Amino acid sequence: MIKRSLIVLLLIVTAYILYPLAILPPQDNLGNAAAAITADGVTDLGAANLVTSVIVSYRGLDTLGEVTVLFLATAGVGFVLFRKRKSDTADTEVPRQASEFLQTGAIFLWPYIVILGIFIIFHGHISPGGGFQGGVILAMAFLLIMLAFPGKALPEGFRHAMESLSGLAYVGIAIAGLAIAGDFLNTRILPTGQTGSLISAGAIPLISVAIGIKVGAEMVTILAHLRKEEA
Amino acid sequence: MTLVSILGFVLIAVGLWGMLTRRNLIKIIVGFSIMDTGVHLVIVSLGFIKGRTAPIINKALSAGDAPSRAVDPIPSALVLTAIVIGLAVTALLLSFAVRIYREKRTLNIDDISELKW
Amino acid sequence: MVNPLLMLAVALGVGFIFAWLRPYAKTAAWTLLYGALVFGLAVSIQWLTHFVSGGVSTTVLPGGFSPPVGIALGWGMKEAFISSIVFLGGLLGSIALFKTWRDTPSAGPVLFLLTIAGSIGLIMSRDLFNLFVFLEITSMSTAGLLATGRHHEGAVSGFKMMLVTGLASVLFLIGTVYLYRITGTLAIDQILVSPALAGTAGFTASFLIIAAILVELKIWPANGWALDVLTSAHPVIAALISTVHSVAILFVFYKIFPLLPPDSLLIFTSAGLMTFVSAHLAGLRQDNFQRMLAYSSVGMMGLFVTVITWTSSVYGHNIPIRIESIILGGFIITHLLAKGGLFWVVAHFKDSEGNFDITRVGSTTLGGVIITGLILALAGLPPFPSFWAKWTLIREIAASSLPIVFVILLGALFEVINLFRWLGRALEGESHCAVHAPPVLSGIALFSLGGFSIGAIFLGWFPDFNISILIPFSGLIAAGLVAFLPNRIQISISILILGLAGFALVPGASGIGQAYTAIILGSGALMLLTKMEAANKDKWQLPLIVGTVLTVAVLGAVHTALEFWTSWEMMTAVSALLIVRGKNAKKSALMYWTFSMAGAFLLLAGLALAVSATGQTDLSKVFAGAPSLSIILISLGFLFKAGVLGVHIWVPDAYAESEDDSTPYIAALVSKAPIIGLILVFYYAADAFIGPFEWRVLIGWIGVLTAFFGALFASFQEDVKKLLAYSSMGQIGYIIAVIALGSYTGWVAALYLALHHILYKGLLFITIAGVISRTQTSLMYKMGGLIKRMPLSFVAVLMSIIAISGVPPLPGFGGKWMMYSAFIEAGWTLQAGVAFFASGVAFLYLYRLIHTVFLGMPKNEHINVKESSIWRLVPMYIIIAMIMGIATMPKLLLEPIMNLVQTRFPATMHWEAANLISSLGSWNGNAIMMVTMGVFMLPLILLLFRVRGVKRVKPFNIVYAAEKPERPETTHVAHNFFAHYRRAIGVIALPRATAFWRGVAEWTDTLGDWVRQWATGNGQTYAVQVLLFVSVLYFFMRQTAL
Amino acid sequence: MYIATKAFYLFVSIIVALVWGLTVNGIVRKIVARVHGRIGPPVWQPFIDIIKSNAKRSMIAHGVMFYFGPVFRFAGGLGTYVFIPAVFGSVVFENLSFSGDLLLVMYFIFFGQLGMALGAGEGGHPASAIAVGRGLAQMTAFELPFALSIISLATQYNTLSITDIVAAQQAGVMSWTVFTNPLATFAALFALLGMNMHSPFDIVIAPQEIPLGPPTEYQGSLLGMLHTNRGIFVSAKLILFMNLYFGGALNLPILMVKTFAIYMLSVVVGVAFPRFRADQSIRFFLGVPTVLGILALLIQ
Amino acid sequence: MKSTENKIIHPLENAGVPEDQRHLYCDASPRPYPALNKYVERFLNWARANSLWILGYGTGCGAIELRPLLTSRFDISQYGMNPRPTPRQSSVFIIGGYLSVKTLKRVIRSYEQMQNPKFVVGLGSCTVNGGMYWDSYNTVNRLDYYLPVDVYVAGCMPRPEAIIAGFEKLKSTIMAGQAEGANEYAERFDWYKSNQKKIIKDWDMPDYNW
Repeated sequence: MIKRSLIVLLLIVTAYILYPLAILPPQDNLGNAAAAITADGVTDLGAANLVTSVIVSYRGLDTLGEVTVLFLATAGVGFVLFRKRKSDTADTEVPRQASEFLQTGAIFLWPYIVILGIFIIFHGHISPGGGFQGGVILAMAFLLIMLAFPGKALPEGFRHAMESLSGLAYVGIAIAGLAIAGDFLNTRILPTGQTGSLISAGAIPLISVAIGIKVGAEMVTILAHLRKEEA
Repeated sequence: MTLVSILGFVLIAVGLWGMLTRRNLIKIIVGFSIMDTGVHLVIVSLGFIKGRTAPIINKALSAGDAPSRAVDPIPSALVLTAIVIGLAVTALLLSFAVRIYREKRTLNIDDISELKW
Repeated sequence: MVNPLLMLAVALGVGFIFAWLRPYAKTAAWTLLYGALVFGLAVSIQWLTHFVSGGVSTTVLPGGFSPPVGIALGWGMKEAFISSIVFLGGLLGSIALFKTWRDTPSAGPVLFLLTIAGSIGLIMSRDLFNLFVFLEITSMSTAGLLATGRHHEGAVSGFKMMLVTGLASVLFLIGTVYLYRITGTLAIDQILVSPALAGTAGFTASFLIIAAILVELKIWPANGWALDVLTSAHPVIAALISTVHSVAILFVFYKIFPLLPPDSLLIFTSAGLMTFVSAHLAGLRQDNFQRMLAYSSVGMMGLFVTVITWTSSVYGHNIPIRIESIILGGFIITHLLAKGGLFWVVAHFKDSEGNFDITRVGSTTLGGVIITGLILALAGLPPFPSFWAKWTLIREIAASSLPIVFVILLGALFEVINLFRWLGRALEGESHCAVHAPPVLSGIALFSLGGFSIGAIFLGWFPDFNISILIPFSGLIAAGLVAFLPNRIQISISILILGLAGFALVPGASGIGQAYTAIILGSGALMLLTKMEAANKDKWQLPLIVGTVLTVAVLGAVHTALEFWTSWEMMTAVSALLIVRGKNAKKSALMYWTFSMAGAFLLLAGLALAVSATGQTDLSKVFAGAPSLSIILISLGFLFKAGVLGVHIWVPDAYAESEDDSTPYIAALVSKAPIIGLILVFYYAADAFIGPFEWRVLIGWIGVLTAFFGALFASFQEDVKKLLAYSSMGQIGYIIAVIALGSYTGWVAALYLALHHILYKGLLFITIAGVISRTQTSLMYKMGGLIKRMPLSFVAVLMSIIAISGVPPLPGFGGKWMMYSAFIEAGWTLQAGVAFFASGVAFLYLYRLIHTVFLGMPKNEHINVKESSIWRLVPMYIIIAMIMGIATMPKLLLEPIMNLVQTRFPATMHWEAANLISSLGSWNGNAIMMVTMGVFMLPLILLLFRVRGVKRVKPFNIVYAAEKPERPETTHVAHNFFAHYRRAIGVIALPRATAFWRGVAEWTDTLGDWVRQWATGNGQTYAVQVLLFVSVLYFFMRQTAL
Repeated sequence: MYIATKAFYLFVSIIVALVWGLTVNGIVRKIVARVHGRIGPPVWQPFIDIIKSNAKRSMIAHGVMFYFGPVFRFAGGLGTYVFIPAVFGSVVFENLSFSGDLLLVMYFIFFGQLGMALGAGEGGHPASAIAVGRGLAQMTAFELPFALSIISLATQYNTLSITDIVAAQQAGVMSWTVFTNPLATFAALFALLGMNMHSPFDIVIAPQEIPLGPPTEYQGSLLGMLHTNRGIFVSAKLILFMNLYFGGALNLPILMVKTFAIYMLSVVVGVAFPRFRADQSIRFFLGVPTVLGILALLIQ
Repeated sequence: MKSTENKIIHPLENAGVPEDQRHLYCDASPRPYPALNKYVERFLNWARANSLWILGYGTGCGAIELRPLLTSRFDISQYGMNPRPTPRQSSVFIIGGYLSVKTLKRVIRSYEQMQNPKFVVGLGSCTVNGGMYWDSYNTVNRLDYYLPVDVYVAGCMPRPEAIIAGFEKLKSTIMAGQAEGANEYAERFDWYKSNQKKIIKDWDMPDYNW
């Protein structure tokens, strides 16, 4: 009871601390950074989606870190849940079959979801979307399969290769930026092209692709790890 | 102060309450997630300017108009990163919970305090 | 120059592909892994040398956009230094982990590498949100790493860690976005200059960020999670978290704390201090070494926060680079290598069940040396970097805030007590433990630590330090290196080392110091002869003895305050190690260590205060201009070390429990260190010690009371070594009292008494050590009648007790005569009375000593006891010859002493032929010797006429009320010899000081226990604590900021 | 030549002191006997006792230190005496007082006691050790008021030289220390009671309990030497007190009168009081006499 | 004189003491000490006679008669006599009455610990012939079988005046140089010892108590 009251008290105090922030009036003008980006973003990078510009290029290092975090989560989950197989019984146990609705639906929906994912990845720089969003959608496609057909999954080796190589590709593009344009993660190593067209915005689409593959592969891996535990 | 930010702060409070009072590890993680979502809402709310549009240059928004008509793109970018990170943290927390349950057959946080003093 | 971001990129890239590559190309994968670390290290060091040689800091802009739109990464000397540290720690850690990694999943090394990469990001990034990302990278990767080593505790603590850091990161995130909202940028440098920061919202947002970082920095009381993490993690991982990760976060703190107004710095300083003290206080109660290290790590973080915020509050943003690099650099290097080294030691010696027994570490000599070095390095002892850091830090802080100095020193005291306790346990392993391979990696760490330090000295970072002060250290090592040679060669070499040191040190010294150094070295060499007797079982003993003698001797050859402090610390450490080598000496060595360190810290505080107040480095000038308070502190430090009444309780145990062969050095030589210290202080400190009250008088009273109680306690001892220990305490008391007189006669008496104390206390301990080695007991009532078996030893003891008691004609009388003359001259008549009483009481223990050991009834078990070996007898009789020589011609000795003292005080005594005339009376040592001989010979000759009729009878031929004695044990009056005296005035000899200090210890212990129970082990509670910490901190901050 | 003369003077001085000391002993025994209502031994009985002891044909010794004990003791008595100037202004009785001052005398007293204690210790008799323990303990106690008194004197006269102290008291009876510094004098006289080991402070040699204490194993010539020492040591102590507190002596008769009078003090106390236990006597000396001594220091 | 000095004195067996304690006891036999030059000896005997220090052994009833001697009624201190608490320093041993076997042992030990010359005075009939205890199973009848006695003071009990007379007798004997009991004891040591051991069955002392 004391603990509860303490927590209530602490929440009130926290609210008190946060109060000066919460009452800030909504802004009606862009801050320095936002103003500069909205003004020069298109000319700088050639990407129509300024949010993607920010994600991939202006604050590309954040994103590299973000990808790393996701990768870490994958590795961490695998590492935490790792156990030496005691016997093969766990593997030979036949998992419960999913319902027919799910199975049929999955087979039906799977290609569309994949296509949607790829679309979102590739159009991240010109419309809402991007590597993360698309990657997650891709992962959902495979999740659907995993739910519908327990025991079937993307081959582990393939997933690993995707994870590693896409990550390497991201780093490689970043280093290429350093080598070619003199700045790490500089996306202007390729021509910016016509804003709004698919092939534009320098290396942003390439990075989006790398991110998309990586995110997709990692989400699948995390899910695979967690699912394995059920058995 | 916008409705979204208020909602965000309420979620933070709710999540915090869940995190600090629930005994079940999974519920704690859920609390964390709620709190995280609240933070994301707050972040998003900060970038929003009433009457403006998304910062995507297309037919609706020309490049020249962007500074005066687009909302702040940066919080959107930040929130994306924050969401992914939140997801990663949640995943890791869940895997710890799984591991703890596997080895101790309990999900009660009071039962896993043998490392003390 | 390589772009520093490449380090990060390479690490990330290798991290991404390692797991995939490993099954296909094992060697390539490992090469890449280690290559990435080596690459990073090389790049960092390259940049570091670039910056050290004058390179300008740069800013790295990934993507090519500068703030506010892009992210700016800073890259300068500090960053390069920290990143070198990070890569070095990572490299060493990964080497230590290689064996574990070989048969576990690839995630381990990957997470490890990414922790390093994340830390580099933390170090470089100057963008708030970017910092958030890297914070998450490091905390996720470390949390994942906790699963290394298959143990569910890792998962539990990982959960706690994620919970708390998750909460902290939410705070951080809210603060970050609101700062963005307020200032329109995320770049720290731009936020700092933004006017919007000043408002309430700016303050709150900044506060949230910094509070989050403080939580990540493990600031008390929000650090329970960190303790659990560091306890449960694989030790190497714990080292990684505690060093690399923490240092990186510390650097984040360093970057962002200016967000809050400067007035709040004191709050940070206090929080840091509280962490420092509470961690070490709680550490006192640990019986798990790794958890103790965890507390130590947490404490270190507190100290870092203190140092950073405090220097900033003093110097603003222009902290002198040398101070910053010595203090922070020194501590960080030590933290990395010493604490890391200790964690690696744990990893190295853990058995398959995960149990760690610290005694295994000491099972080999090398292992013992390594853990000793590491612990000494961590404790801030010379020659390790933390020593210089400590000195500089305290000196700097003393200039402005003495209370902080005391708090820091209190925490440091807890820390060193703690560390030494574990060291004692580790060293026990030598005797009863199977041999385990020494931890080579930690040894390398230790070696490089020493290297850093020596390098800094050679670089001239300490202009007030002469490298010759480290001679004892090299002597110790040299003597250690020859430890495998046959005993006698080894001892000859040791004596040679002492001689060489004498050649190196003595000419550089001057005045009293010179004489002191020469005398200490000479008597040390003389005493070393006794060790020729038998081969040494303990390989440590001889080097430590050489080290002890040298460190004590070097005190006379110092010129600057820093040099003095250095040699003092070396002396403390080496003598403590010498004591801990005793069979059951763990506890007493700890007590010695505790009191010595307490004294040393008082000394440090005083010296630091004096140095900063005078702005001088030269010892003479420092003391001359020192404020009264510093003189008081310094002399208090010396009094602690001297074991005066009140703090004497370490004396008997330390002497009694140390090896019999080591005791003479401690009793005769180490006890002189505070004496020379006091003399130096009062020599140079003109009249500063007459402050608001007569400090001298107080010391004088302490001195005589020490003399009295020392003698009284000695009278009630059953253990011969304890008796001698209390006797030493008493003799030191006299010397202190006469030094405090601050007069010509007093000082001549002090030097004379000190010299004699060396001679006869050395003689006594050598002799008694011989007796103990023959009789195999140190309890006096178990001896008796040994005069028949060991007549030469008897004569030696007889000589020394006559000398101690001050009975003419031996030279002790001269000392007493000058002492009383000095007291009466100065008008200290009551003190003279107490001193006289003390010297009367001294007769009690002296008689008891010689009676119960040598006279009375011999015991059956000692029937075949032999005289001490020739190697003992020779030094004994050399000393006796010296005593007799001084007795006959005191002028030879006194004239130089008087000339020395004359440089400070106008002479009040003079010679008329062999007659020493004081203002009160005269003393003719020569004549007294002759007269005594004469009056002794007269009756002797008379009696010799009758010697023919004398029948020599046996011990039991006594009149025993017409009975025959039953057994020697029941006939020998020895146990509780002065029962009647105890009954008369024993009430004042009750062990009150012991009770007092025991009370202090128990209360401290209880407090520590209470503090450590704060860490309940419940992750949720930790989260509540974090919130509580943030709330409380907020209200303190508000007070100052708004 | 100087040395030979000095040696001769010294010899005379010692013989006089010895004879006087033993005679005083004899007189006191006679007086005590008369107080008891007895006839008492002849005055010269101490001399006969010494001759008789030396006339013992056989002797035993427990060891070298046992044998040296009386030598130390006697040397201590002799030394104490020769460092004190016996008669003020006399060449013959100046002794060897140039060797040192009051402190030397105070410490030389210990010389004999220490040696005796060692010899007694080697004797191995438990009673000896017990008695030595008591003696030393009691000594620490009575030396304290004595030392305080001496320190008081040293500050009063600003010297530690006995000759100078005596010289300072030559201005008439009222310049004696006993009148100029009565507190110090009384403190010292209390101490003298202890030093003389007369009742009530004779627990050390309690004959019935611990047969004579330290000398219990001594016999024959060794005992004779101890008895001889008693003569010279008593003289030395009394002369010291006379010099310090009672104006010294200008010639031998005055010396005899004064020393006899001082000795009578402890005799009177001795026949009037029963014996203290060791702890009682220690507490006694640390009580009133010490307070007197401290007052003597503080009042100056 | 020379002959007695050079006489080889065989070490004593000391069979009565436990083996591990024998090294604690002197194992030499006593030896007689010859008188010095006649005139010197006469002077010394005068001193001995006028400084008789008494070791009182008061287990018998005779001891009660010693008290008046020491106090003001008779005051033997006027004759130079004095009680001493230890045999080492005493020269005359007063046996205050009958001796049981048990006390005889102590008497012998004390006597042997006195230094030469030493004298023994037997008080009362019991020391002469056993007196009223002549047929007791546990008392000694004749003291001089076991110790050389210089003077007997007969009576049961002898009055203090008689004891003083006995001392006067002793004094004249000493002055005459005839009180050589100590030497006699040494010379006839074996005889005395065998007599003593005959009576004392549990002989647990060294054969000669130095």
